[in-house]
Amino acid sequence: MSWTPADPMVSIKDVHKSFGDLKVLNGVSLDVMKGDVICIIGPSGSGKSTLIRCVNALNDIQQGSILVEGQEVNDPALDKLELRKKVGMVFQQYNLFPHKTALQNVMMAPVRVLKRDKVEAEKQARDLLAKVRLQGKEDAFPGELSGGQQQRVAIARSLAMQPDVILFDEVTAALDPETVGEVLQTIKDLAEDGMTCILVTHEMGFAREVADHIYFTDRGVIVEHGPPAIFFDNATDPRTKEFLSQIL
Amino acid sequence: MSWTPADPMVSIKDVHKSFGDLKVLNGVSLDVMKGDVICIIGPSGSGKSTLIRCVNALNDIQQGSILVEGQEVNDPALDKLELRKKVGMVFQQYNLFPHKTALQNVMMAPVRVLKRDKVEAEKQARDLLAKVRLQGKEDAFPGELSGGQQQRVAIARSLAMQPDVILFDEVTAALDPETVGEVLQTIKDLAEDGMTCILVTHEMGFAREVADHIYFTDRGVIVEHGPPAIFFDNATDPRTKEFLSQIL
Amino acid sequence: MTFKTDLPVMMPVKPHEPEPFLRLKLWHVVPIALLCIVGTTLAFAADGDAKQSPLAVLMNWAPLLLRGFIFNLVISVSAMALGTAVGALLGLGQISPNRIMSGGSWFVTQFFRNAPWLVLLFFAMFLLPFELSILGLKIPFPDWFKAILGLSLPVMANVSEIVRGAVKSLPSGQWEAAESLAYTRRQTLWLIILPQCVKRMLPPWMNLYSILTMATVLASIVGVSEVMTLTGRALSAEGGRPELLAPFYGFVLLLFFVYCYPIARYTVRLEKKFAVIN
Amino acid sequence: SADVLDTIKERGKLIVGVKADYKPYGFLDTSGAVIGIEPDLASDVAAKLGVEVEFVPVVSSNRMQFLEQGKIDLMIATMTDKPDRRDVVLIPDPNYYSSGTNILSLKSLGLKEWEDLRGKPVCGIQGAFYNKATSQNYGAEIVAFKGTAEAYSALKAGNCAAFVYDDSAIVAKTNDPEWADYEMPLPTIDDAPWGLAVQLGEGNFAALMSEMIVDWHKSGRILELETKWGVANTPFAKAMNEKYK
Amino acid sequence: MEFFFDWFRVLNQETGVNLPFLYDSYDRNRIFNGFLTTIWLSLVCLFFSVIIGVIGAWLQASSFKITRRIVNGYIQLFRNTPPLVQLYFFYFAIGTMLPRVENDWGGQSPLLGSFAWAAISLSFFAGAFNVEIFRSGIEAVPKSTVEAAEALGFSKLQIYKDITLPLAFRVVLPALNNNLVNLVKTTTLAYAIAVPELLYEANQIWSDNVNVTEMMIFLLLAYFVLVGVLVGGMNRWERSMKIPGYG
Ligand SMILES: Nc1ncnc2c1ncn2[C@@H]1O[C@H](COP(=O)(O)OP(=O)(O)OP(=O)(O)O)[C@@H](O)[C@H]1O
Ligand SMILES: Nc1ncnc2c1ncn2[C@@H]1O[C@H](COP(=O)(O)OP(=O)(O)OP(=O)(O)O)[C@@H](O)[C@H]1O
Ligand SMILES: [Mg+2]
Ligand SMILES: [Mg+2]
Repeated sequence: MSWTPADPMVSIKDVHKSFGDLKVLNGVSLDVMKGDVICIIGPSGSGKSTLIRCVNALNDIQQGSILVEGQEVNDPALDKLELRKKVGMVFQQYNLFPHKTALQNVMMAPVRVLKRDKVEAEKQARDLLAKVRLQGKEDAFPGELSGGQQQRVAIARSLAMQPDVILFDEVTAALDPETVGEVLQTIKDLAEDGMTCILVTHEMGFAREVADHIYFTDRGVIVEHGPPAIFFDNATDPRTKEFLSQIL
Repeated sequence: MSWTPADPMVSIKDVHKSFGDLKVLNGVSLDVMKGDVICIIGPSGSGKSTLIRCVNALNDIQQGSILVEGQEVNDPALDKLELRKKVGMVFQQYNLFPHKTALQNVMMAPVRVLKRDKVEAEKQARDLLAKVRLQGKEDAFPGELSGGQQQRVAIARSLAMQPDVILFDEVTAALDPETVGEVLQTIKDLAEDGMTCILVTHEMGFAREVADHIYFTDRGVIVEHGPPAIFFDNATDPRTKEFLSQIL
Repeated sequence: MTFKTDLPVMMPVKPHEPEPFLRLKLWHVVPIALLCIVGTTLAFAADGDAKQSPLAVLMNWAPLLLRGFIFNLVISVSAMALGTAVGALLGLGQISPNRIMSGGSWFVTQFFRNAPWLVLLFFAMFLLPFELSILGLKIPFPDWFKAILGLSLPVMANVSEIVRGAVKSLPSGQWEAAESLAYTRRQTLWLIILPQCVKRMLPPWMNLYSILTMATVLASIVGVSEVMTLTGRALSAEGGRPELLAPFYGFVLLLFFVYCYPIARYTVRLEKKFAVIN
Repeated sequence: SADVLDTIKERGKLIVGVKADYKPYGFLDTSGAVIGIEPDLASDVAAKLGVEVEFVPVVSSNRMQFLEQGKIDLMIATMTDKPDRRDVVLIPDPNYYSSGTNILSLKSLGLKEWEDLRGKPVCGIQGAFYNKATSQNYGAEIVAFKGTAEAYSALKAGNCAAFVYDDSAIVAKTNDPEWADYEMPLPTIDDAPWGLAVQLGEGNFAALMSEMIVDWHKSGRILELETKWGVANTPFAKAMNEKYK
Repeated sequence: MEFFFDWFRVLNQETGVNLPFLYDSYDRNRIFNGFLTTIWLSLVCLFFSVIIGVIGAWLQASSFKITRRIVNGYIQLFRNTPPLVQLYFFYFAIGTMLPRVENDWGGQSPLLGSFAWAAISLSFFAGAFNVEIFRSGIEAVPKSTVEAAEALGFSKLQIYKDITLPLAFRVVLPALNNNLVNLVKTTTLAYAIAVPELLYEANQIWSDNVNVTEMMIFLLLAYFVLVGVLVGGMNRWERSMKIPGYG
């Protein structure tokens, strides 16, 4: 049973996860096809972050299965490095390496992990920084950049590994309102280029605009999902309705 | 010239205040009658917080006069304790005492400052916590409460001193959107009970609903004021108009 | 149920540079302390004795005492170098994912951290052989060398804790970010974590050096000819005159103050500087 | 195994443990060199062996360990010759010097006998054998310091009622005008000879030292050194000189 | 019990492992008293160094420049010179300058003995660190929390006592504990001025019995246990003082 590009790129099936006594995921299933952009929304603590952290094995799961390009993530024998070359991740707190410049942040993993040629990796890194509209900031340290700029470096850093899918965990939540826009624009560009994206976000307008599919989670289960047009205007579940009424 | 309940409860006259070289208040005057609810709005840095902090002598003033129940606040010989029994204050950051439970936070000042009987103070504190809809949370520590719950404890704490007027400084600004409503409801209840309130807020809908009078400040002066109906719909000053257009 | 909060319930505990002591520059301290010594000296000299004044006596001995002090510094630098080298390894052992390795390193660290310096010094002094024979080659272990070994034991344990503390103090996001970029654990440690730790480790490391320098006088108790030992012998050679005690011990205090105070000031400045960057 | 004498000759240097805080038997000059009666004796030994001499300052609490460990070849460090010490180190006969235990105390205290020390704080030196005896037999509370400087200071400050020490050193002290108010009031006890020592098993070296000691007594070298360093000639030294002459 | 003790005498005769403080009642008393002295000295110093820390931190916030400078001078002097030399300076130099009192054996003895000087000297030494620790703790209490108390009518002293100190105390507990553990280890220095604490007594015993190895191992274990108990107690205390919901 080998994976073909026609199969889901990420396939999550009945995933359960607890931290000690706390049940965080209670049987979550969803599929992401190549080129899809899906958004996961839901109240705080509903398990959104946990879910996407499970996809690149930052958290393990207790039950269920997560397949990435047909490969089981929840397998003790899994080669985590191989998985992580395929799955990129961008965090809420950017997590840039503060002792390296923007350029170094972007080219370090290709050089050290993928053993790419340095000159080539640098060229690619400069291109990526240009793509996220950060020409001229190559030699700035993270501490010298605004939140939005740092987050765009983080996106470029993730892209440098040429992943097949990227996970975004509330990447605009820690930003000043003024710089949220530039980061969202960057993600939109990516989506338009056909990158497979899984986004956790609170930016409903953005979700509506870019997502192919919206999932609403509450207390560890997916309560409702659907394409944005249907989801936002015709939510049926009372919890979804309440959440949307509060946030819109 | 003794004060009677028919006189303004708080009377601010031509108040000037600088921090070093920075002029923050530039001749502000306003009167608050007993039972009034007034809202102060204005852009960030316009001196709103400074103004209400002057009312309970957390900041001193350089010129002008502030009378609270006929008593001059800007008087070096002022008994601050007497003033603060009359004027309560609730802060943006709640500022609960983190090492005390909700109940202890509420009953501490009556016991320590007013030397009330402990049993009686506890009874009153429980009643107040019930009033702000926090039954059952008496023994929770601030760190175990949500922002909205903490802010309601802070309001109860302020009420426990049985003040004649309460100052609210952007009390919902630090809250998650979901918990703003419960705090505003609590303030509305207070206002309906006839408490004299001076509010600094950015919640225009709320201001319109509860305020008897709105003041708009910019760069240390009151630019425009009036009852909400007139203020919001017929603002004349260009600065007010611009501010309202941005925020509504 | 708990809520996370970003509110400043408690501000970070930050180091602060104490106001300069009497707004003096360092070199001011020297004449002032000398004045104090001379002061006590004169008070005693008023007895009107044919004997040399305490100050004159101190001056006679000062060159010898200074030589002793330099010996203290040599001991401190060597013990620091040795302790840092071994302690760094031990610290890395403590954060190793291997349970046996981390447990063992933890135990060694705790054992030597909890033992008084003086006891460790006695331990090294009396229980190490005076020379080691390796392949017929005799390596002598003179006293001062044993003192260095003895003092480097607690240094080692403290450096180990400094390394562990610095690594632990980095936000877990750094580990996670590196992990999700497919770095191996070793790469993460050497490329991402440790380079960031160096700065964090420098101030406590310098602090430790200062403490070590002051601990070198303990070697006097086990008979190494450093400044305190020489002071005792000088006092004895002068026949145990009580009026000599204050100037002599005062002189030793002064020597250490002049050396350690600038280090302390510089440490605080570094702490502040790094606190701003991070 | 190799004889220590060979080792000494091979390295061209004799290493001797001496006191450095015990005036006039061994103390420092301002250049840091150790001088005194015992260093002079040690130099004699080195001269006889035709090697140089190096002094290692020792204190009572570490002198035997140093010898045991082989850190010093020879110890001439005011050590009282006691049977249990002969178990640990080799003490050649005859003894080179002698002193007993006595105390230095204020005249005004009027101490008469050892029993008078009961319950009183008495300064001593760490590692001296008579600490335990004085406290066990006479009930004194021993307050032991590292060196004599500290002990003398503590006595003068009044921290102790007396300082229990070798009578030869105390006699020297009572002649000092600084200590005019002090006396050595008790009968000397434990009058015991001092022994210099070599490592156990070094029979040849011990034999050589026996010869040297006899020589020192015969030639009056001990008496001469006493005079040189300002101590009145002691009965023991005189008697030994008579005996071997 | 006697049988148990005698066993160690036999052990000594049979194997040469000499633990006289177990079979010899005189040495047993010495070690026991040494242990008590160490504990007592530690407690006294812990107490006074914390008091010095609290008062010093309060003085350091004083509005008089001169007070602040004196406190700073004290801190710098004590932090940057060896505690052993401080001890000598206090005991031998300052101790001899103080007036004397008549004692019960008819002499004049100094006002304070070696234990008292060790307690004073070590308290001041550890206190110099505690001042800084408390000061940083007080600075960590947000100004706004103090203002909230002010707005409720608390007086300055009430705020310090009920709000600032309890909060500061919780933040600085780890640092404080660390310093106090160091203090306990530093009490070994009292050995140098003949305070009969554990190290001093052990040294007396190994001088009399030439059993350095055994005594050394015993000492290491004894301090390991002593400090271990202290650290354990402090950690437990730290946990119990933790403010729920934070950190
Ligand atoms: N490492 C952990 N250990 C224990 N509990 C955890 C851990 N990580 C998360 N949790 C808990 O799991 C639950 C879900 O957390 P998660 O971060 O997935 O929520 P979320 O939906 O991302 O919320 P938010 O919108 O606030 O980021 C929360 O109750 C959280 O406290
Ligand atoms: N303690 C202080 N020292 C110096 N400047 C201060 C101080 N407090 C406030 N200011 C300055 O005074 C000005 C007015 O501040 P204030 O807090 O009153 O504004 P505000 O209208 O409440 O703004 P916001 O909506 O952001 O709370 C600002 O420029 C602020 O930086
Ligand atoms: Mg999350
Ligand atoms: Mg404000």
